[in-house]
Amino acid sequence: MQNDSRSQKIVDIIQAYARRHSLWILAYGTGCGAIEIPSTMTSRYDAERLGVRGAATPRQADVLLITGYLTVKTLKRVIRVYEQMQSPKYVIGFGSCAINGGMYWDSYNTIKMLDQYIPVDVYISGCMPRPEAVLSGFGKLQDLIKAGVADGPKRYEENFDWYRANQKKIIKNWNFADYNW
Amino acid sequence: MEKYLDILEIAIYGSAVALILIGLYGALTKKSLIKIVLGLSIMDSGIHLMMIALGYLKGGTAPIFSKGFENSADQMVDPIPQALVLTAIVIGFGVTAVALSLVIRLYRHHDTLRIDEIKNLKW
Amino acid sequence: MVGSPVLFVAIPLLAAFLIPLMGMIWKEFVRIIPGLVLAYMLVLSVSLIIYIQSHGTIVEVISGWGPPVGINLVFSPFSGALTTLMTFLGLLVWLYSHKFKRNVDYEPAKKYFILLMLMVTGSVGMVLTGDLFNMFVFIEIVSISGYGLTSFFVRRDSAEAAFKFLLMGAFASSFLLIGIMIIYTQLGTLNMAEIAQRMPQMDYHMKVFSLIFILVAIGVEAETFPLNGWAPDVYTQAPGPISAAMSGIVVKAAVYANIRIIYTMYDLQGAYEYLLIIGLITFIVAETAALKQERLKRMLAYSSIGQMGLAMIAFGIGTKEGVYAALFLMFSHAIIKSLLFFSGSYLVYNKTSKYIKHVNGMGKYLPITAFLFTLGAFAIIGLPPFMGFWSKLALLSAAADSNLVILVAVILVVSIVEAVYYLRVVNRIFFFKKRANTKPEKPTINAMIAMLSLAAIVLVIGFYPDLVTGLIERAADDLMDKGRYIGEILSKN
Amino acid sequence: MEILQYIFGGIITFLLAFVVGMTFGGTRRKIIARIQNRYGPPIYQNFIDAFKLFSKTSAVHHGAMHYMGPAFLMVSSVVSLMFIPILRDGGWFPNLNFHGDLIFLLYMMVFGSLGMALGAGQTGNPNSAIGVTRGLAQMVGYEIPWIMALVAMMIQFHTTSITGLMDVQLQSGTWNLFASPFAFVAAILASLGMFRYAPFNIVGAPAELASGPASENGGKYLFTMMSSHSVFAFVKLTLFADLFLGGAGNLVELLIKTFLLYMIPVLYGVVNPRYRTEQAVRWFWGWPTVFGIIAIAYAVWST
Amino acid sequence: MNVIFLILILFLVGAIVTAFAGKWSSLLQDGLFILAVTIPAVLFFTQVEMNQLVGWTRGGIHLELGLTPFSYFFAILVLLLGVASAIYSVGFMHGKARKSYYYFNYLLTIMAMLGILFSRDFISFFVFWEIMTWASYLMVVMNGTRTQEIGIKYFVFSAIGAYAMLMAIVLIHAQTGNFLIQDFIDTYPSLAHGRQILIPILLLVGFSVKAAVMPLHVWAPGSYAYSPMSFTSVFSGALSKMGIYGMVIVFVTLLSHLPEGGLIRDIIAWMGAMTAVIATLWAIAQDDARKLLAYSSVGQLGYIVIAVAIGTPMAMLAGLFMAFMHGLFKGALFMVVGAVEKQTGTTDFTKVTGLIRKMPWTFLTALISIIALAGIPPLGGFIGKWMLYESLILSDHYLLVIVAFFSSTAAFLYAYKFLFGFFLGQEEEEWADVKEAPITMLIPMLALAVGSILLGAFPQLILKPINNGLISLGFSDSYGKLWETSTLFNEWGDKVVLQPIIYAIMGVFLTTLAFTYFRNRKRTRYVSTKDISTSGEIPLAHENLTFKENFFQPFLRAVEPVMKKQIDWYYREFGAGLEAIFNFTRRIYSGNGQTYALYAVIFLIVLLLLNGNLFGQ
Repeated sequence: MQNDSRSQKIVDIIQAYARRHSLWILAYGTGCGAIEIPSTMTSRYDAERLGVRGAATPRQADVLLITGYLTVKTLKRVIRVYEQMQSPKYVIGFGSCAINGGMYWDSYNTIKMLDQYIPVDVYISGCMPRPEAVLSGFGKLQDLIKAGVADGPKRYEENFDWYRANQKKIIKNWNFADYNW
Repeated sequence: MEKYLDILEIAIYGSAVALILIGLYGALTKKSLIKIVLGLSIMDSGIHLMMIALGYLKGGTAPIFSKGFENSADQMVDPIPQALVLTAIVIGFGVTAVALSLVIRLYRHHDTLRIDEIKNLKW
Repeated sequence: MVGSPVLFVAIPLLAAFLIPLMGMIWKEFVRIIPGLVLAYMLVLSVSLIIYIQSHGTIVEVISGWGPPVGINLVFSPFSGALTTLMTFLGLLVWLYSHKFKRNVDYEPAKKYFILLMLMVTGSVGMVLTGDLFNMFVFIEIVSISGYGLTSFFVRRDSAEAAFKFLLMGAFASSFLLIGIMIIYTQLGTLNMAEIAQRMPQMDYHMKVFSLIFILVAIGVEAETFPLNGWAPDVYTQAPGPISAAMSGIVVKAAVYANIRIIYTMYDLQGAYEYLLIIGLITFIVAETAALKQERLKRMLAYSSIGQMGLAMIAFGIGTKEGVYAALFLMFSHAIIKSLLFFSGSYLVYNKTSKYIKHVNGMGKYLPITAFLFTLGAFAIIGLPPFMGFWSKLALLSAAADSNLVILVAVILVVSIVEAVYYLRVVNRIFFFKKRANTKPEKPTINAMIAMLSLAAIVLVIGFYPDLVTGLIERAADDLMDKGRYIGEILSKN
Repeated sequence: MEILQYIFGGIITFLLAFVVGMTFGGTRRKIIARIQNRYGPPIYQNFIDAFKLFSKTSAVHHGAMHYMGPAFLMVSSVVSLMFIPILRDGGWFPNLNFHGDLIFLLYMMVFGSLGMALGAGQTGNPNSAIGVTRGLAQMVGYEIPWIMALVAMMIQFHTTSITGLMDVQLQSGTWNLFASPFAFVAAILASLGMFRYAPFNIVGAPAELASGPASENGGKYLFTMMSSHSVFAFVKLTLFADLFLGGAGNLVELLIKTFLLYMIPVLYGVVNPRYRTEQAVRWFWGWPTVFGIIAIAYAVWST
Repeated sequence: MNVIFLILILFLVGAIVTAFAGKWSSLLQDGLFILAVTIPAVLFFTQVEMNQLVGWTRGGIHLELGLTPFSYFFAILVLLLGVASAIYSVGFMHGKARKSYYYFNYLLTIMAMLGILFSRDFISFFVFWEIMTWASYLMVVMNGTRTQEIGIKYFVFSAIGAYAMLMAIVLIHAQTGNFLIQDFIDTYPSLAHGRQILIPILLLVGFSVKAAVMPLHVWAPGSYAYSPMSFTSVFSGALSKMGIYGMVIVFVTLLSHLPEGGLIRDIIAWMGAMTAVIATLWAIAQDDARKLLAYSSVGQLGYIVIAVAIGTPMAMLAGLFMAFMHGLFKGALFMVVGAVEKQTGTTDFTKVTGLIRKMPWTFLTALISIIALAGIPPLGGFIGKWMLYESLILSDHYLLVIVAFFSSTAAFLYAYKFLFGFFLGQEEEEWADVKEAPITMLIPMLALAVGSILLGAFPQLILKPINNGLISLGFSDSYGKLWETSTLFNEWGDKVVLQPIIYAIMGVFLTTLAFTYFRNRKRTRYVSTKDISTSGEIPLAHENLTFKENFFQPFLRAVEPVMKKQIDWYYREFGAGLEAIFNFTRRIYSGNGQTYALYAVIFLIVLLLLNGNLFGQ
């Protein structure tokens, strides 16, 4: 993307267009937010018209949806899933639990600040957010992609040590290999 | 005399056959080893008797060229059956002896003389 | 002429008497004399065979009484071939048992070798004699020595086997006597050639009766079907070499007698069919009975019976090819079955019960013996390129030439059964784990020589059957040519 | 020069197949959405997805076979495409189709699946292997009515060549759809399995097997798979059109015919749930095979 | 001494010498073994002249040996596989028990196969046939596992076949008076009709056993699976082809004179087809590589039998070509299994997974051979399959096409299972130390695989010898007709069109690769098979998630009705019944001496009663 040639620019534009109109989501349905995703896809809201579509595995997905609070246990899986996804990849934090712990703010084993562990692009507020809010969240993400600021993987790579330190602080029995960039 | 000889001949043949049948009966139905050996001997005797009888010529003489009988070769009884029977008797004697010795060993080994109990070897 | 056929009977008989006497001088004579005698007989028979090729059949007249009155011995190509085979096997049996069983010391060895000599005498006599009653005598000699040898081992069930043999043998001798008697009353002679000559004059029913009595009587020795109950027991209980001698020498002699009577003496066509049918039944029953045997020697015994059935079938075909095949079968069976008995008795050496399961894993401990047994098994199944194949081929070919397609099929089907039980044993020898309580026993050197020479014959004939086919062919010619037999003997008068 | 023409023609054919296949796929999504009373994605949505996948900047592989699996698939599709007569008279698509041989094509069509299956196998993902076994089983299922239909045609017209079959239709003036209707039914029923849409989508089996063989494939792998599936769909549809609908004289005709044929599995699919594997296999050995047998009997009878 | 004798004797002497050389030095033994195979092979290809007859006499029977063009084709296969597998054996048998035994039987088998091909009379044919049988039998039981079952089964079926053949041979002898094959072929048309039918059927039964045709095939899976793999590649690759060799001769020279010949051919073709289907289904159900390949061999032989039995010029070419191809790829596949067995100690799919990165060359061989097996273009397997289908269609055997195609499609299932089972799937800790097979094993494997590729591009290499052979048998010039009848071959006369096709495929393949993959090649990372998307869960090192149990269960459930009982079962029950009857009949020998005596007397009485009937004059 550092290439300034004209043809590269055109490619970039097309790429950005394609990326924002084809958001394959991997819904990490940890909390009550998981129930909102299906209704977002149903005929009333029809997220597919935006190019949003479910992906089966992390390898195929573009967007990781963290739909609710994360515990110590689930954080490990989320990290793994995030690391298995292929760049460019985006993370949407979903509901107040993902933002600051929400109603579990004082629980001993929930994660309060999601963006300390993985780079989050968009938070959707609400407890729970309605499908309309979810759609607007996707819209926001598209805007970010268009603006070229949805560069989660880059941030993650650059601040990898910090992220990993944070992650290891929470997860005591760390038993998987460091991500091999 | 003729009639007497006829009767004798029939009697000899009859007794030979009877002996053979008795021997067969004994050897085939009796369970005791001794009796079986006895039956075999009896059967042998019957056969020997029959052979002698077959070689017998009515009114014949012994098949020996002795004085006074130089030219009576056609008067003599046939010598060959007699020779055969002699041999056969000897053989029968040998067989019986072996049989009895075997019976002794069988008795030692199996503690019985019943042939239907001596069936270690079968099928 | 290097010797007379009389020697075949006289020398072993003499040896049998001499053995105890010489044994008093030096105990080893007991073991040595039989070997010398048998070796001499072998040399004699071979040289006689060579002699008769140029000079024709030898008819030896005993003590000056010419046929048909006196007793005569006939050394024809047929009987000569069998004599050679028998003396050769006798020699091997002697070699095998020369030092066999370390526990056999002087006394038992004396008995053993005396009886063995008598057995050889009787068998060779049966083959050579031209006189019916003389044949009876020889059969009895063989039988009595057979009873004795069967019951040789005291600790086994050998007495039981011997008694069964004796029972059957006694019946057989009675029947034989009756048969001979009928012939004598009808024809007034006992010389086989003359009987053959006069046979057409005989009353038909008498002819048939006499034939039936004689067939049943000799059938006992020849192991035909309903009369062979003794055979498995005897083979199982007799010492290994004696089993070999039984199947290789005695039974061969009996079959010879059977065949000589049917082919030469009688002119009944139905007798051939009798041979065919009874041979087939014998073959089928024996081979199927062998399938599920648990004891090795018993299995071999049934196999032996089956092979004799096969030989009878071949004789029953009645053509020259059939006779050729039958003789070839007898020859190969004698060699192979001896090999099997020899090696088999070492494979199950130490056990009195001699179960087949005791051969498990012996291939590792007794490699050569196991190999020889396998060779024998392969040969007797009829696998090329071993000897058994050529004889089986001759038989099948003879049957096919006579258009007996069904017979060929039946023989082949039953042969599969035969293959199965032999291969089961072979598999056990090589591929099963040795049972913990069996102890392998190395064969003695003389036994090994005997086995190896048999194996060599199996292989050599397998690769080069021409060594014997000429001989057998001449023997077959001789048997088929009834008129010449009669002529040669009666011309001695 | 001829070679260049072939290469150029091949490229044009490929582009055509790619575009048509992708568009048909988008249409299918749209149709499904409309049936579900949704607005649905645009028809060109598949192009966007493909391009996005193609422009992914990172990729992982589990080994050589995984790396090459999708390429096998692509090769299979392209080679099949090369052997299919696109138009009756060649025209713009002068490829190897004059050799067009049914048997060769049948084998060529499974080549890619096998390569893909190997790639899927190497990932070590159990879902992939399960999907592959299902796919292979289903393939054995639908091959029976399919080959029966083809054999029926071969009996009827004595040729194994696709061009031969097209010529026959051209000469007689009737489509094989009418000349051998049972074969057509059998082939169409088999095609339901070939397209792997519901109720026969047991291979990918969304929400059951993750996405089956494709579980570990993202980015360029998925792009390759997607495009070769599209090409493949076009190949199959063209084959059906050639065999049963008399081929096509020009592109418009081709598009209409293939679209109509495409609607059969699509519409059958949207109203059906998913079969289990053995049910699917048995289904193919039921009525479709009966039709196949009837087709053969009819063919034997009519010749 | 004639060179044919020399070759056979060299094998024989080689066998004996090799067997004993092991006493002194293992290395010497290996060297002698390879020499004992290669020297006769070289002699064969350089010295043996075609159609030269050597006569000799054994046991009063005139025998003849000689080489015909037809047997020359099979001899190529035998010697090719023989040499390849011999080199492989050296590596495979290294450090194993019974090496001398193995070498001895191996050389004998090769000798017997060559002998069969040299034989111009029935007796030497049969002799060599039986030597082959027992030598291979000894190989089957060599491992000592299930000998009483597998080995005996093999031998019994071989014996059924061999004895059927022997029966035919003696019947032939009864008709012609000698055993020469050519004489019989000449006199065959003048035989009585019953014999004309009976003799070919008996011969066909004999050959069908070795070719593992349906009701007589039950020996094959076990025997192929339990003999050492290095031998099985010859066993399945070349030895089974001896049955095909005989069948072709019977079909061409005998059945073509017979009005009923067509019917017999059809029956055999259908038997072959059923073999192909059933064996393929059973192959799918196997979890052991050896058994899978064994069943697969049976199935593949089924195709060959179909082709040969149909017997049109093209079908004949197809059948023999497939026979050769089957030798190549199945030989290579068995070698692959042997290599895996050697390196891991097991051949069970459920135990071994993920060897692809440990044994890449082995995998490559397996891949190429499997592609050839599945009949996927461009390898040689496809050409054979394709000729088969085309000839079936052209000769109006449409149902056979369907059956053959079905089993060919179903073959993909086991083909995939084979590749997946060993090489794909997750890489396990247990097999982390597995090394690639030694070079002596790799070279022959790869050579055979290259052969498969080569024949895909240049099938005429082997089609020409086949055609020469068929012409010498009195068959029409099929090779010439190939260009007239075929749609795939006939484009440019004598050149096979497949070559440009193959180049096209390769080109497309390479282009695709370059286009899609070169672009972001740098950014593609390798990740281990533990790093898979399993809902974020990470499989631990000792956890193996590979899907391997009940691999094709859904499919097997679908075809369950066909596979309820193996044919094997009927044979087993029949055999058990027979044994029970035999067990009963031997109770005739009751053990009671008196009973035996009673038998004698009863027998005598019966004979006396029957006298007039039995001994009627």
